[in-house]
Amino acid sequence: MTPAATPATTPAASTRKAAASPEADADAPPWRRLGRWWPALVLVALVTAPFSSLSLPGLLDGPIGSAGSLQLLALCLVFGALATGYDLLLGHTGLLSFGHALYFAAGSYSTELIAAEAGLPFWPSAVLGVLCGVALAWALGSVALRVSGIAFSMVTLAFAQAGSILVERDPGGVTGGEEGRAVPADKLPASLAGIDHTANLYWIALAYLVLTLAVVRWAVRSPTGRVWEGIRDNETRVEVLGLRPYGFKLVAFVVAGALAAVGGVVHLLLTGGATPQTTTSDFTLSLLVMVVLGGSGSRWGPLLGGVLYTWADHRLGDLAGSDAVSGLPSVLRVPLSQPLFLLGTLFVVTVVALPGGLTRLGRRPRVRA
Amino acid sequence: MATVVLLAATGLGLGALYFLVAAGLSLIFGLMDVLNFAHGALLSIGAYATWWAASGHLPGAGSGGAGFVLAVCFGTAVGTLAAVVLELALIRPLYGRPREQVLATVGVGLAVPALLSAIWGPDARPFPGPAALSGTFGLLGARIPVNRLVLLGAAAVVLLALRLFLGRTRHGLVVRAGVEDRAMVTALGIDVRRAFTLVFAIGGAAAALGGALGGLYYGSVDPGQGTSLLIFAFVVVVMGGMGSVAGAALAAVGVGLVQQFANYYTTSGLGDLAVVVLLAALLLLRPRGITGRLA
Amino acid sequence: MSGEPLLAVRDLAVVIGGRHILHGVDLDVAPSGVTALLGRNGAGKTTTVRAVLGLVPRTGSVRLAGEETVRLPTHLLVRRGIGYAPEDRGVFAGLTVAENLRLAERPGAGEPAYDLVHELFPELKARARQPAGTLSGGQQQMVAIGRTLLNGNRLIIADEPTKGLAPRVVTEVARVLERAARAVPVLLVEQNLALVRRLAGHCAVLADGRTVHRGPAADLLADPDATRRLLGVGRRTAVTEEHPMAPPGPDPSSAAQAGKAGA
Amino acid sequence: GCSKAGTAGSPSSGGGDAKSGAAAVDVGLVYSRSGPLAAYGKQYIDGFHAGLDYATHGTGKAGGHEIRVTEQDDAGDPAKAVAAAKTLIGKGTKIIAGTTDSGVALQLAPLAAQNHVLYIAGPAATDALTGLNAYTFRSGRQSYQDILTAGSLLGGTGGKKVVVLTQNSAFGQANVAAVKEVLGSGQGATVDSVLAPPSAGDLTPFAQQVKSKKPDLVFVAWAGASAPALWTALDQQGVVTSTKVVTGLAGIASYPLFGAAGSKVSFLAHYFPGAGNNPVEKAMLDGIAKAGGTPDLFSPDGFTAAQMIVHAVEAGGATDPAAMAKALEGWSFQGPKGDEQVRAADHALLQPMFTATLTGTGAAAEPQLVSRLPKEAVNPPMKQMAG
Amino acid sequence: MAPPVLRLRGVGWSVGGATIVDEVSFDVREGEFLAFIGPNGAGKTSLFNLISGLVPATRGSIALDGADITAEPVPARARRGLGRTFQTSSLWPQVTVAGHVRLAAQAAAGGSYRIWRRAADFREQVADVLERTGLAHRAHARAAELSHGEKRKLELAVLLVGEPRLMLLDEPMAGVSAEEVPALTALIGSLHRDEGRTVLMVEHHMDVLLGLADRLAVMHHGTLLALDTPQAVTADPVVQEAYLGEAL
Ligand SMILES: Nc1ncnc2c1ncn2[C@@H]1O[C@H](COP(=O)(O)OP(=O)(O)OP(=O)(O)O)[C@@H](O)[C@H]1O
Ligand SMILES: Nc1ncnc2c1ncn2[C@@H]1O[C@H](COP(=O)(O)OP(=O)(O)OP(=O)(O)O)[C@@H](O)[C@H]1O
Ligand SMILES: [Mg+2]
Ligand SMILES: [Mg+2]
Repeated sequence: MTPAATPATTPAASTRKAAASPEADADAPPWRRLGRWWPALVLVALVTAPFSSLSLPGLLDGPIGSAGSLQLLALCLVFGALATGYDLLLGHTGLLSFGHALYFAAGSYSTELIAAEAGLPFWPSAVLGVLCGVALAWALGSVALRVSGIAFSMVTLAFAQAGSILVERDPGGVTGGEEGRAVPADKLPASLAGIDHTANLYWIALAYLVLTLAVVRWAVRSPTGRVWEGIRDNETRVEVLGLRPYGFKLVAFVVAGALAAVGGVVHLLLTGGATPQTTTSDFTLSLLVMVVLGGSGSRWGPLLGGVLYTWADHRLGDLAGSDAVSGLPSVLRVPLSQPLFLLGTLFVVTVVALPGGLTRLGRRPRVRA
Repeated sequence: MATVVLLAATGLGLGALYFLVAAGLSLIFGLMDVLNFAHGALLSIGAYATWWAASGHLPGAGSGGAGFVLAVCFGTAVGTLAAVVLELALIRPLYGRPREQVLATVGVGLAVPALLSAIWGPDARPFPGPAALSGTFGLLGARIPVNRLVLLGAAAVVLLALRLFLGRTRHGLVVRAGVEDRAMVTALGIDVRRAFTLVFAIGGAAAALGGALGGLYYGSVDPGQGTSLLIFAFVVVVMGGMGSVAGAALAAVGVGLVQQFANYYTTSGLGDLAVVVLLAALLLLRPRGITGRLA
Repeated sequence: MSGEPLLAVRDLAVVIGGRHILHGVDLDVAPSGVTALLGRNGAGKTTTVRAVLGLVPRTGSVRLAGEETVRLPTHLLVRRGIGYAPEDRGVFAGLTVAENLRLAERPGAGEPAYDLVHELFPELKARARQPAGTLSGGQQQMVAIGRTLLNGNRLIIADEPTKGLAPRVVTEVARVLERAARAVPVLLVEQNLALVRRLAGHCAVLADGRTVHRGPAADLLADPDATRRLLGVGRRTAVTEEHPMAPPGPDPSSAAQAGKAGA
Repeated sequence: GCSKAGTAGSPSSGGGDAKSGAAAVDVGLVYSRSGPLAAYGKQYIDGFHAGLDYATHGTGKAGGHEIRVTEQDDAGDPAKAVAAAKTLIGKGTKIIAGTTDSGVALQLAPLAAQNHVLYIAGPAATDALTGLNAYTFRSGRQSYQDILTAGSLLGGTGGKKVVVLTQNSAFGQANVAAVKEVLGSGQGATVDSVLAPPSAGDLTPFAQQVKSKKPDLVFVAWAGASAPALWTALDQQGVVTSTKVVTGLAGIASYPLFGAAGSKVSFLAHYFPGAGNNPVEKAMLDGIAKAGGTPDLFSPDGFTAAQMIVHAVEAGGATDPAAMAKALEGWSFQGPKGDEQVRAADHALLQPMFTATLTGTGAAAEPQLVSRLPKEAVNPPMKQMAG
Repeated sequence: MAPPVLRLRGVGWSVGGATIVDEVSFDVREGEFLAFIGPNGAGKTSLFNLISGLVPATRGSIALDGADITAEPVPARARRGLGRTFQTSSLWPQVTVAGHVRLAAQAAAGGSYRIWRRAADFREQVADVLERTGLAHRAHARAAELSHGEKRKLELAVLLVGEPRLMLLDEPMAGVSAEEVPALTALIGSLHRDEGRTVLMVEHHMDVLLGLADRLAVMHHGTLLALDTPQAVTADPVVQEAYLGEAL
């Protein structure tokens, strides 16, 4: 045995250089490097969208800058952001929560309630509403995270279901039951009420998206983000390093819950009301669908999935009711006239044909090369 | 007294229905690790097929006697077939990617009710059943619907059949091993795909039977029926301990009784709330469910 | 090599996720005795074995007793009489020991030889009802080897079967393999050269996904220069200075693939 | 080209497209073409087209203005409805009609007020819509009218015991409240209620509970798929034979769902084909049949909406929703159900109601008219107009 | 005299009616290298599980630096400077090799819940450890893509970067190619000899142990059969019979 003065180096290390080295980026052609700026370009395009009178027939009903299109775009952005936040749990921490809808709904219901019943102005109500959502996420998360795996999923489902039932039962008339609650017109800031101000709503939605992307990206690259990754893959191993997974998971849960609560407030603004549909586990399920559609665990996947899903959800109804469909023979027409059928089928096809979601599409060829 | 008897008897009936729905789910979940969100869809397919046959579309089938039995068999067969198709088309290509498998079933769970409602309309359709089953019988002063007995009987048969299947055949073993490490099972010379398909088919058959008898229970079929039963089936499966069929039976009875009594005795009918609270509490105290099988 | 090889692997190539792992492996398993597959960590031994069994997508030719099997699904190939003890042992953690063994039974292929397995590893009989996941590392290894011996296989493939076994048990396993190899040819992946020396008739050495040497095991192990060059053992000082495996050795069998090298 | 934020595509106000003073009027219909209430949506839209045809005398024009109808699917989802409405309003639509779902209607109404467009709600029955704002009207009945009709079936409720059997939801609670107000404080009955959870699978115990209260009248307000289970339970537990049971008659598809209980129950009816028995109804039935549809429960809601829109345009002009609203307030007309009136104070739609029995079972079940209550007999309580 | 780094007194663990570890008592001095041998299933890994807290001791007490840690959870013990590797590789399949080491380095630097901070870089530390364990060329491969031997080395690298004072190594050499065994042996030896770390190691490679261990512990049926110098232990006929058997 040699004296161990020099660190023992295995011979392979020095001679064999890994084929796929990440430094390859450095000597990439200039357009590649420019390609890295595309998010900024997209952002500029999104910010200026309300000024555009460009028409995208088929994609949008009316010019981009029209109220209806902006409303739809804003909804797409909100759900893109919501899915991105949800993926913090699903893709980055490996927590499959079936109760994310609850925090979204908490944000929108409590904001509406505080504004309408306590009579506070809208923005303070919104802050309080988000705090309510955060508190709820904290409280329920700290209980649910005592178990893990499918048991965690089921406990979150149970909580969400309980929340949904409570909202439906309309205790003391506060939730409005299945009719939900509409924001009284006088409670909205004047700059947000009315169709002429849809662009402002749109910008709020965009700001929410940017906020979510920033928070998620930051969080994932933070020290905590690394721990999340570890927890996702093997929790015990994280403990052995001296870290308590519980706390980290709770942070993920609360951050995602807070983002959802903010989303709830934006949604409240956009639709003018809080609706019980947003409390159901179906709603969480649709978040799940969005995330997977785009690609769980990737940076842009959930956003893409959320945008596409929401767009399809709104526009497939038009397709289903269009003349093109009504002219078809009944074997085709009957199923095609159901937007949910189209959506479900689309989703199944994506899951089966595009493992890893839509964002994998672009990456595929590189793997083959 | 009569009220308690009535509640207990109908609670048992409800438990039997839950078990019928949960049995297949539990089997598939326990063996294949797939939380099958399309289970509700299979249920609805079974229910609609039975309804279609029993309302005179299938020669020989009808709403009474042997005709009704034939209709139920037909519905179960159609549901089984649907399960096989589902497995071959969606689950099989996604082996080794459990999350995607679950999501594919979510998609099916969305699409099938929409399709049913496109074909037969979103409204409930009356479900033809034998007149003999529509009456009641007296028990300690309570008038208990006869069809609850049918449900209890069917649940017992399904429980027995599943236990035999799991205890007496190798398939259960193969599938459980296959979920852990598919490659290794094939490397032992076993065609694991066939076993998976078989298990899925059995789960589908149980779902379809549950759907057919659920139609009898509710007196109608509608596209959303399966999906709305699904959530309680989940509760039952999870409470029963992740795929233990006997555990599911126990949990189903518990859930049925708790729900029925809580619905009646709490002022605002908190039965379903009681059930989900029970689920949460149980999981927090015993994360592995009543029977404590591995999660 | 005496007689037709039982298993003849030619030009086996494997690409996973865009990464070329095997570039062209040639390998013959003699119709009797033990054939050893050697090479340093990451050389591709396990991948070779898995590719032979069809557990990873592969190209090339794999002939079992003259029959081409590259297109055969794994379970059918295995049913032709292959017992496989994988590197990570492949025990089903959630199943009991008895269930693990029961899975290896092959209906219609004769009585399973439980007597043999229990005689070799009495532990397994005593622990029949214990979940295999709670077995000690060595006990799991016994399950894995036991499963290959249960059926009258024509070929046993063992990937580092003695890893993690106590010395005494290693000796025992060596004896088992020796005994088994009298009846059934064995393809053995092994790091324990003492064991190779004792058991193996022939051997093949892999490096960087290629066969770099084939020949009688005794010859290789008797030649200190060759063992140092091919396996990196022998005089320690030499190892750190000069990479023993690149460029691919001048082995005639690998000349055929020379043109296909590189990604 | 660019434009001011958020205004792209909206017609330039005071623009030159008003050719010869008879520009087309855009009417947006937001209703459930798909989703859980799609069947009601279909009835509504069929009725609307028949009504438009009738009210414009087949010309499709009101006061010289062509009525251009755009249909949007809300799938029963308020978010979609709001998006659809914003699209329509953004395109310059001044009149919006539709929605079956009360939740959706309640979200659309504030939107209409904010943007000063006329909104005529569809079959959504919630009383909350009445008097909600100056731009919101309704073309269907509201829960109070149902309950007043039920009260009439009791023949004087004073001192009698009424039990409301319903679901524990906003819909059910509203019904209980309405019964308490109308039959309890209004007519001196003692009102009790049995609330079943909306998702309850087994309703036998609730039937039992109702029976044990020994009521003189049971008012059943039930929505959703569990109706057959409910009626089976009520029949099996002998409720329908031991007391008078009243419930609302829903669409044709629901007739068979009452099973054996159907013939023992008294029905109050918003509408069923043949109930109106007047020329307008005949026009509606013919119109729907000609277009290949089937007249049903909510056909009049669509039909009346069209009548109201045509009147609003004829009397209030094509551009100013406030004037249109003014024109509708207090308007009396002959609708498919009979004499109807838009109450000026709170925009309630006063209309006749019906009572009926069901004969035959299964597919042969059919309602028989028992009585026709004029609109005065079922006047909903007046509400203060908000905002 | 300073208390021993690790002290076990009458430690036992039973599960499902079977006693897996029984009445184990020993002390480990600062800087000592204690090796464990014993037949398969003797309870060596179980003993490591007890010390690192993965399973709770059902009897007896465990003390680290004089502090009783018998009831402490795993992370708390790790924060006291106790690190281990696993016999069956237990890694994060989707995380890269470098990512593993980075996370371990970060954990050793003290965990934090702050999410608004960029992860501090441990670049040099990571590069150094990868170099030492011979994994530098695989730094960007995900753990799932590693060969068995590479995984063993990664286990070791994750442990090393945390610089724990007390290291539990569970068969670090199993599956490492013959060529690399000497290098790894030297590495582990240097930890002990040059850096003064306390090491407990289970290994079936006797030739490796004989060069490294100060003392050799023999486990059998859950009990400590012998604890002495390597020479004395290997000479023991009982050990030879029960464990070593005849040489190959
Ligand atoms: N699924 C995979 N994806 C990517 N690379 C892989 C995969 N499996 C193996 N490899 C790589 O292929 C090479 C060969 O691996 P293999 O497991 O065959 O080596 P081995 O010779 O068995 O090594 P060891 O002695 O360590 O077991 C290694 O570099 C490994 O990292
Ligand atoms: N959860 C459990 N239930 C039952 N028996 C168990 C459990 N965990 C471990 N055992 C048993 O305890 C014994 C000790 O196992 P352990 O893993 O500690 O052995 P080991 O000495 O590390 O052996 P090896 O050298 O083979 O790794 C084994 O016989 C094992 O089967
Ligand atoms: Mg290997
Ligand atoms: Mg061990």
